[in-house]
Amino acid sequence: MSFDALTLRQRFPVLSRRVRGKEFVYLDNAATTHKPDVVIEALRRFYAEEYATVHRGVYFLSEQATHAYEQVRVKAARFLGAARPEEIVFVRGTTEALNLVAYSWGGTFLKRGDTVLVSAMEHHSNIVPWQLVCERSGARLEVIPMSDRGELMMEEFERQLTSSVKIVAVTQLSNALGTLNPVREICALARRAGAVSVVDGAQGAPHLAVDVREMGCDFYACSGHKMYGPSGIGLLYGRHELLEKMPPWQGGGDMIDSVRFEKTEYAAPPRRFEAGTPAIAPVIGLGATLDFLASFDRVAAEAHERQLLEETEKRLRAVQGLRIIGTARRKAGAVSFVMENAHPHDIAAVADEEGVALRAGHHCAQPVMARFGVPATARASFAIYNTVADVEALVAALHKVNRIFS
Amino acid sequence: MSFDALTLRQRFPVLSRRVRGKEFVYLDNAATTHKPDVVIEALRRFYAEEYATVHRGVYFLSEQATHAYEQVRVKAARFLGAARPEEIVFVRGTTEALNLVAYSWGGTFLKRGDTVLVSAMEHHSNIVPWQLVCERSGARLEVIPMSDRGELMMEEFERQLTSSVKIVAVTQLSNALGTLNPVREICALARRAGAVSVVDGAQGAPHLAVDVREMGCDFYACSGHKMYGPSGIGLLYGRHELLEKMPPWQGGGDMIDSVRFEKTEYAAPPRRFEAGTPAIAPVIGLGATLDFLASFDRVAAEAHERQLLEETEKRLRAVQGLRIIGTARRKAGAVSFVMENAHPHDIAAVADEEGVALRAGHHCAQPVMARFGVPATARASFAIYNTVADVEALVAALHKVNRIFS
Amino acid sequence: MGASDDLYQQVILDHNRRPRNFRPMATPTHVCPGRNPLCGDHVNIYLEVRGERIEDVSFEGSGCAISKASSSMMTEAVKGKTVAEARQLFSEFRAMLMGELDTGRVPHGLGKLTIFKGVREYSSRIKCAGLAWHALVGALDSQKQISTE
Amino acid sequence: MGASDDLYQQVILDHNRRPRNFRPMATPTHVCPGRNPLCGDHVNIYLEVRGERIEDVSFEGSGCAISKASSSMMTEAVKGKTVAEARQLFSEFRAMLMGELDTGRVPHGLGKLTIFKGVREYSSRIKCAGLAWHALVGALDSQKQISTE
Ligand SMILES: Cc1ncc(COP(=O)(O)O)c(C=O)c1O
Ligand SMILES: Cc1ncc(COP(=O)(O)O)c(C=O)c1O
Repeated sequence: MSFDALTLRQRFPVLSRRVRGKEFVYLDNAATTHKPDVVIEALRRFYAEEYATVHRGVYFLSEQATHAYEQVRVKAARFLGAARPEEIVFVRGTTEALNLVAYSWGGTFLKRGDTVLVSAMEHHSNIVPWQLVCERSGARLEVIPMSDRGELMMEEFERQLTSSVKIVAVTQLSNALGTLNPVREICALARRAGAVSVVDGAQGAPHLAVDVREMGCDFYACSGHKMYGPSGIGLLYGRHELLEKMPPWQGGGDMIDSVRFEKTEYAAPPRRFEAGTPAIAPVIGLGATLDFLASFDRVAAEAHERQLLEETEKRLRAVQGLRIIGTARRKAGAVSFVMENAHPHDIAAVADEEGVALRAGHHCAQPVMARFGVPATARASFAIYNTVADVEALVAALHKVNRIFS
Repeated sequence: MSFDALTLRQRFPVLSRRVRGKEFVYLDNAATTHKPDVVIEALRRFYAEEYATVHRGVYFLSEQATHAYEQVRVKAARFLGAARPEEIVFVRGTTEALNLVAYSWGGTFLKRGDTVLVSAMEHHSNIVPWQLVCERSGARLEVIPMSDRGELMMEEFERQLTSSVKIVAVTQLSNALGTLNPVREICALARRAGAVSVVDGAQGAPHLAVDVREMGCDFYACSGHKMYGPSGIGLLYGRHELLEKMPPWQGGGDMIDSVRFEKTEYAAPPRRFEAGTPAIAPVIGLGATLDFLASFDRVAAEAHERQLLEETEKRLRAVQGLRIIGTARRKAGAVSFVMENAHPHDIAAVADEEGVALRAGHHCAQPVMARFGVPATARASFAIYNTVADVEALVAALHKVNRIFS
Repeated sequence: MGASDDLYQQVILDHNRRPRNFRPMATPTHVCPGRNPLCGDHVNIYLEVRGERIEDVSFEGSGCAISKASSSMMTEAVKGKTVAEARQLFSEFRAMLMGELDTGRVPHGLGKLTIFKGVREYSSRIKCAGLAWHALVGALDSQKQISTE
Repeated sequence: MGASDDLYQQVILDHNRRPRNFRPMATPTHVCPGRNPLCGDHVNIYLEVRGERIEDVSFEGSGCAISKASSSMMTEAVKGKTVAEARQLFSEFRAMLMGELDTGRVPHGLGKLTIFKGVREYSSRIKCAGLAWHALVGALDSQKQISTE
């Protein structure tokens, strides 16, 4: 197994298109990644040759589809290092996964006086579900602070970790700052304090090799679309012991053992948490994605992305009036920045004209913007298919920004 | 605009395949339908040429994708007869739609002593969410009974419709019995009694032209995958006035106006109900589906399906030992039956060997099975692409069942 | 071979039509209801175990031909066996259904139960064939009920 | 034409650099904060309306060049106008952004505001250009705040 960004890049049809007359440079990978040919083809083939519903059919195509569908669960368990496939719940994405945990675990076990600890650098998806469940249960939401570099303050975290803390929810990798958090340490401390740990892996899973048991988390959430997979499918890992104690969240077909109007009995996990006809084709497409991710050397890919990020930061620092937001010692995937003379929106608009897709805004992390006193940032984020040429195009666009606005 | 089942059939690649060495006869359309070439191609093209995230990008592809995504909402509003696009919420399917209404409307407005009325022929997806919210709120679940034909008992319904009834949730078309319910009358009575009406359109939308305003319902739910559309996308229609009063259900990105740890403000509907990165490609594929549905004469398609159902029932009655379950005067889409000598599972297994895909089981409607005193039924269900040849293959398979088991 | 040859061999059809030991038991030492929630099949297994030996076994319930024939043949197979022998048969039967036991090459005690070998080609029916066996083990383990899922 | 020619014309860059009427007002008769939740832009519009006439107008806030220049030019455009005239300008400006008003063919009172015509090619920026105008109307309608969404 080897890794070569330029070769892999050929596998992504979108990347060879032109945009606004320029070569397309895609640097919004933290929002979503493009899809390799094998994933697109897996979806086409499934719909054109093998489509059927799962879990109920007594006929050939449905038996095949059910088998294929459940095989993806097996692959996903392997991908995340879960102990067994039953620890994997298919969800729409990270957001749904976190809501599921908040509603089902939080809604059941949180009581008045309890505390939910989230970090100051969370995505809204790892804040709002906890706010909602705190409101319902009377629990309190507290925030692990971060330093001016954008690193979690671990001593403060240890102080906050009193016996009232029932849930610690942190991101593995910040989409707004690129900070890599010491999730292993955080999960170990949480467990020692008797709290359940929830790791938001939306950004982690695309960039790092994940092993939930090694990490020691109780729940882990990620989105297929951010790791070269289809729209509309994501994974929730939950330790089986916890999943078994959790009530269902959504009710409907497929999540029950028996339904009577007087009383309904629920199926065992993961079925209990997958009400209704699932996103079958996206699951099949995710299977092809996991095969794709297993087809190259992920350690080398990580190194490639790290070099790219370092190279980018080095060159950005040389751009007049540019300030990087988030200077943690351990970073991956993304770099946020502001410029003296141009608002992030204007940066992104000028970059777009050069064919460079950047994100500008709050990145669904308004508290991070508030913490750093900026209304928004521009962000470049990377994937396995990005190269130094992309970085060069970015830097050229930023020089143009300076020419226009100063 | 015309309609010809044989011509349309050519548009569905799966239907030309062979199964177990036989021509493939697909009669499990109530579970899910196959996809026409235009939908498969729309997905491929989106992923291979146009893929981007929606609502945030300041760059070209994201602006295009956002426009395309929101155009599907406009089309969906037109398809269902909604007053405005903001009344359409994208969900995974009918099940998620019904859970959303149960959690957000039910969870907010149901109080101890209130009643939720569902019908005796509901799918589990229109039972379990109400059981869950009744448990939380202390409201009571009551059941509108049905006759031996499988028709709702309307006089009894009117008696049940007291002032304590806050929600009436019924299916437009039963997946287990094929019964067409008088939803217009039911919604009018509900409204007069001050109750909110929720119509499960999972089966209705694929078979009937829908106009929610003409129907007079407050909420309407349907699944894309049951009407020739992609996996993982469905629609919730909600009257704007009601949606506006409802709190969010899932929290996360895209459903907020502002997030602070102290306080979060939510966006207006439908955004408030679409947390996280949506199932973008499935939405785009649904757009192609709605175009497809608008490309032929749906009144003629309805007539075709009606004839097919009548023809099927006529021929089934001639099969030795066969009994049709559900003999309502107004039926569509599906026929359920049992046979004297063979269990439904065995019927479906023998049919499968003949290349005929039938469903056997409780069809996620266990209370219907209990009502008719059968453990399960076999079910044949139809789509626009079925023909009399399919019915002939079905009947031949049933004769074989009789040969084997008697 | 098609499903009707493969699944519905004469022996199976015969046990389906005239299931053996198909009766409730007045004073069983062990009992366990099993059900397959996806298709509504259910079966009650009754056992009379004395010492280590299964002196009597019977069943009741409703299900498809595969489930009924499997229940019937299971009762014939385990009657008079020791609990340990019955458990051994269960694991061999289960392994055969899962395609983990090649009955043609590896020695086993399944005897005519190998007639259910063809079921493994029809994954949705594996649960039908296994239901009674799971309920048997559930009864031996004193479980309140089992559900194949 | 590329974005920098089309969006960032000299007039816009000039208003961005030196926004006119960029100050809070001590005793406004109307005020409305407007914000664009997706990008964090916000603007406060202050009005002093006497009788039917907008005697003074100013703004404060933070936003991109388009949003700032649009705010600045809006204040210049409506100062001294009647409320009805300002509302009329708002609908023309809005129609231009939505591509519903062809400013080259249909008579209108937009004057140099037509410089924002190019924005309609950049749908994500339409909200930036419209923010101050929506807040203006929000102020006139005595709304507590507006949010472009
Ligand atoms: C009547 C009815 N309601 C609800 C559903 C649930 O739809 P879905 O599984 O797509 O959520 C179905 C189909 O399974 C149905 O037939
Ligand atoms: C850190 C983080 N958490 C959660 C999410 C939410 O993921 P999704 O939108 O796929 O549900 C994202 C991405 O948007 C993210 O970057």
